[in-house]
Amino acid sequence: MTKPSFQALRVVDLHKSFGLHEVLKGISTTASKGDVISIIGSSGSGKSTFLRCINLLEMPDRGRIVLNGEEIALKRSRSGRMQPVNWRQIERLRTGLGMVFQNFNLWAHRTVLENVIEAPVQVMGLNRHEAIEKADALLNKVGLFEKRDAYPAFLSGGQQQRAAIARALCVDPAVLLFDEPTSALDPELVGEVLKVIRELAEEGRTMLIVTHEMRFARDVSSHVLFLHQGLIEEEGPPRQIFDAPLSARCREFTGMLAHH
Amino acid sequence: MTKPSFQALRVVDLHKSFGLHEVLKGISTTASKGDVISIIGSSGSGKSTFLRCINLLEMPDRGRIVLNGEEIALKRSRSGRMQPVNWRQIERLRTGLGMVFQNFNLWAHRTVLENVIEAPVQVMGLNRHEAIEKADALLNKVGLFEKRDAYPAFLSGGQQQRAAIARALCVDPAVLLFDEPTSALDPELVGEVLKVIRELAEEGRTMLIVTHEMRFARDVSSHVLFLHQGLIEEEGPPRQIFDAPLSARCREFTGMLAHH
Amino acid sequence: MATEPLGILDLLSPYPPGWGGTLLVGAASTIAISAGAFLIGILLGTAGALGKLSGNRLLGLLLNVYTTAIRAIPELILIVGLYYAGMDGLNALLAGLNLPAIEVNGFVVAVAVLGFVQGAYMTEVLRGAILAIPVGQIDAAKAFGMGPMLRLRRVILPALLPNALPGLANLWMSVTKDSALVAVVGYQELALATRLAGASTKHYFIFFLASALLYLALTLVSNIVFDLIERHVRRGQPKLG
Amino acid sequence: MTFSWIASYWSLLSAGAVQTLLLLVISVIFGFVLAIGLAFAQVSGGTMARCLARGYCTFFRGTPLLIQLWLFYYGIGSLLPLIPGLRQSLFWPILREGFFFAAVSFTLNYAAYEAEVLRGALLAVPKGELEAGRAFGMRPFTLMRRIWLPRAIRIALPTIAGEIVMQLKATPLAFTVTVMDLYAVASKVRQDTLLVYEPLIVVTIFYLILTAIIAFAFRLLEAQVPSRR
Amino acid sequence: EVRFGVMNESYPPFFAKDASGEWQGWEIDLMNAVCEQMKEKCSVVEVSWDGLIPALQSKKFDVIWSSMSNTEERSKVIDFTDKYYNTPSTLIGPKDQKPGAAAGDVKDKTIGIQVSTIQSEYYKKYFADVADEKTYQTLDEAFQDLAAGRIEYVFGDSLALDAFLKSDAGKDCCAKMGDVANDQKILGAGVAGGLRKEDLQLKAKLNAAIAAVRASGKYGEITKEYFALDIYGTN
Ligand SMILES: Nc1ncnc2c1ncn2[C@@H]1O[C@H](COP(=O)(O)OP(=O)(O)OP(=O)(O)O)[C@@H](O)[C@H]1O
Ligand SMILES: Nc1ncnc2c1ncn2[C@@H]1O[C@H](COP(=O)(O)OP(=O)(O)OP(=O)(O)O)[C@@H](O)[C@H]1O
Ligand SMILES: [Mg+2]
Ligand SMILES: [Mg+2]
Repeated sequence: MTKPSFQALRVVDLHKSFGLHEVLKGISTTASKGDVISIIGSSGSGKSTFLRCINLLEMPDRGRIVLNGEEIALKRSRSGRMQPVNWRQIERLRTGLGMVFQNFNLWAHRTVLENVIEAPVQVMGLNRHEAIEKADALLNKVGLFEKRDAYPAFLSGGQQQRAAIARALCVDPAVLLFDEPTSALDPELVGEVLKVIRELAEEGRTMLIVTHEMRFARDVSSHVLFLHQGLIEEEGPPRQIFDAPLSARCREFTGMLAHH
Repeated sequence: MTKPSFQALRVVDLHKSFGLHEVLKGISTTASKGDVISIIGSSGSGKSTFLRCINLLEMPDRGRIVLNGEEIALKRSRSGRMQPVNWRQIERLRTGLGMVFQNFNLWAHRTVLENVIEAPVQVMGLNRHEAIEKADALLNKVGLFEKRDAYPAFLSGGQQQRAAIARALCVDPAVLLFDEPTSALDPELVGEVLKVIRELAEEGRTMLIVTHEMRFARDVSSHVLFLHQGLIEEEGPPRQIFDAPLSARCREFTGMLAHH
Repeated sequence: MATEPLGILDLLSPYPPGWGGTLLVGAASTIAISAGAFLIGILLGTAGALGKLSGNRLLGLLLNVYTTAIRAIPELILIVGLYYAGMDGLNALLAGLNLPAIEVNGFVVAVAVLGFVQGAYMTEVLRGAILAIPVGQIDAAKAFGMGPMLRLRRVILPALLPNALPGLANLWMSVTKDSALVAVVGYQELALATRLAGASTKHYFIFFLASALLYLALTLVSNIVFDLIERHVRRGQPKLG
Repeated sequence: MTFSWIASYWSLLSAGAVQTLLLLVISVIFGFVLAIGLAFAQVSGGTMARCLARGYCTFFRGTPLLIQLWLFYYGIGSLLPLIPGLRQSLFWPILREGFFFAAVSFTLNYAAYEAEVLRGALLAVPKGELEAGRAFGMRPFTLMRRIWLPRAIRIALPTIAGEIVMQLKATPLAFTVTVMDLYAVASKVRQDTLLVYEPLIVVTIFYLILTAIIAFAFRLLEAQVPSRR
Repeated sequence: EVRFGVMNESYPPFFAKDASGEWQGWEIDLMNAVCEQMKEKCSVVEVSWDGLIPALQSKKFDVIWSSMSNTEERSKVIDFTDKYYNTPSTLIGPKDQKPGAAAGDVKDKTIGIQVSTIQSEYYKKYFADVADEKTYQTLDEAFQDLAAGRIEYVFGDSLALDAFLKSDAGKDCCAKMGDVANDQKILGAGVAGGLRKEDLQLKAKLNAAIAAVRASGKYGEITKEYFALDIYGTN
């Protein structure tokens, strides 16, 4: 417990390579409770990898991750790779993290409702009845109530994405990791998601959102990171990033919006 | 051959239900050579289903489909379901259709390059060498050349989507069906895709593009269809749809853009 | 019968009165029979699986009968029935037509029967493997105008193999042991050779051990082959774990 | 075709059917549980567990079941009486019977085959779905129980059904250790009466009924999660 | 030509295949003598036990010559020649067991018997009420269980049992418990050649040849090579 608890997430000097390809070359950032941090950057720049490192779905090569004041204890194995000192800690910390994957990763053998209540019931030990009540409310919120008994394979892309969002929200996580949560959604639904995210932020939850929709990023976030070539090229409040970026590369990237 | 050949695609009164859920309730549209038709509508409104009906990945329940002046011969089987009179015709017509799926559907057991040259070599009988040349050019165009020997599972979302686009372009189809082809792409790449689509349109190819990015739809299309509750609620040139929609529903849908 | 005591090495020597040669010849027959049956099985199984998935009601029904009945009927009754009763019936028919009787090799019948049985198991293994292929991969093949054969060759087969290999390997392992059934039609393979050697010399343990080692060697080689194939077909797949 | 013999062999036949069923049920249930462990050991275990499980599967799939049965019954089994006091103990009535050894070796053998099937199926589960489980903080055991295994079993259902039928067909080997299963009874009838087909037909009908039940049950299981196709 | 069907597994000393694939043994020698007597060319066709009857019926060979016992049940399906040997039935058991082969002796014990032998018939009639039966595929397996103490008796053909008692494994553990009381109806029919029912001519020819071989002393000559006693049995 090295830091005061209002710091929900701190990442220090995160490195990650796949083989010879160094994707993250030292990312550091801090998020306080209630922060909404957008991560933008070109395709393949390592945004998903960054999110996945935070909950250790990818093992970072170097760096420190502190969640709610508790640092994830990592050690270097004999083969030189990082590994957690204690998987139990990871599992415990992960229960405080919700994630919406870029390709949803719904469990194909469970219906939408079962997908949503799975973690609350199995991991958090919530009573099944309560979980269903909660899930139904969330499914209603994302407009998926009538598909609650459908299997993921029979859903449209946007419906799958909404199911994934409901699933992540149902565990009441303190920190939410969203990987392009609106990529398959129509503008109306994007607006809905925006509203939900604002509510969550007001409740004091912290969110990291990877997105390609600059307008969404501008509207939703308190802070924006621009990833470029494995580093944070620029960061700041949305107004700075979108209206007066300091770096040329960032200007070019966000400026594209106007070009077409 | 009932129609002059400048008509690349005609769909008449297309119906499609999944079980009791009627998704398409009679869609008709016509596309001439060089047309770029955007299809917008809320999530679950049947956009993907519409595209998938055109190349008969879903069998429509009713309706006619005419491709380059040739009508797809469908008959009703004894069980009352539609089926093609001749699968050969379907296969032949499909070679003139390119498709980018909403979830990419790259072949997991083939590298990016192999995915791209698969159809040209195996279906169209192109010489492997030429196919590779062509594929490399396309991969370069979508910025994926250096990932040509990677397997899809090791690509980022946007990279997979670009591979899928290259794969569809490599068969030189007269009609292209794009299902949210930019959902995983950053604004710069969206701009690139926009450029590519414009080039293709100039070459006289016809495109049907499902998209949730209204700005993209406005920039790219010659004609926009707004799908609502299984019907075309409104259609017209982008200026009409986005600036002066006639239907209230359409106004509401496109108007969301401004809200947030 | 004068049987002077033989040492272990003498018993296993490849030349009579050692039984090593007999065992090796038996092992070779085992491999030949198994390979024949396995190949027939793969062909039948692929056809069967595709037939079951084709959605054709009648075909599906027929294939269900095939897989249920052929798997249930003891192989012995199939081989004996086909080789003896079946041949008698056929020859009676030929005689009725004034045609000369035909003589089919028992080996061929045995391989055919074992292959037919393998086909029934493989139908189900392959059907499961095809069902486990993400639909989108097949949709993509269709969307690019691939015909059924091309689709099968270029997409379905390579994509189903990772899922089917363990089941196929199991079937291979068990057919190498089921091939003992061909003894019924007077053919000698490893299992029978082992029993002969055991019964003649009363050194059951030595010969059972020897043949177990031969089977194990066959398995180890098969394992290597299956592993290589599996590594190849899983090349595009990320590590789980 | 004569079936007059059925009357005099009826009690043997029904006892044989019970033995067959018992052997099948015992070996399939215990074998399956063991197979789950073996499969996970190979897919996600440490080097040691992986090698052990792999070696186990190679040995039990690689040698004929008959030989395994012999090793157990005539090998280990005949050493047992050397243990002082065992013959007077409570276990002797079980240990002197072939059934115990048949059940054990069938279980071990079935586990090896089933483990191979499960191993493949576990590897066929999309990685993303496992990651989703992990991302929600599932313990490895929860992940296996709720996501990995059920998903894998669904993938392997048709093959598992086949393995069970194969196990059914392997039960006659139990006769080599004096267990009179249905097939052994039929063989006895065949040798007593020299009727070639009739006794086997009775066995076939029994097998057919069992196989049909297995196939039907598995079709129901498969239908639990509809597939798009 | 007469084709003789022999089971393709060894049953020494009656018939056994040696490592070079040659059939030898008492029954093979007898076959040759019978053939010589009949002035017929003879050949051996080998089939597994399971295949013997169907192969006979579909004329793959003409006579089963494979130590098959003649029983009432069996002669409903095939015909038999006159017997060509018949050995007494014996019980053996552990050395320390009280000898005796009457129902009273085997009371509450387990008897190992090879499946579908005349001994199994005999058991059903005389011992079934007092003793348990354990059925074996081959006698060799029964011997192993006897040595391991899983059963108290093996009941079978005296030749095979004697051979076991003389072997290394049998010498130490077991001893003869006694021959069972004769029952002509079950034990008397002996081992004979099996024929298709319609082959009456061949049956007559074989019967004549067997009788002649026995009368000429050739039978005794062959037997002496393999056994210490006459195995033709009583009557
Ligand atoms: N498992 C992996 N093995 C090897 N390379 C990988 C793997 N996962 C990702 N990569 C590579 O790492 C880079 C970053 O991938 P990542 O998925 O983080 O990109 P991203 O920023 O999320 O892109 P997008 O916007 O397209 O989703 C890419 O070049 C990708 O090809
Ligand atoms: N195979 C199927 N079986 C049953 N229902 C289906 C199937 N495919 C799609 N649906 C349903 O049909 C409706 C239309 O689906 P479709 O995929 O066409 O939507 P969409 O307009 O593409 O939506 P999105 O923008 O979210 O991709 C949805 O309600 C979906 O749940
Ligand atoms: Mg990404
Ligand atoms: Mg869609």
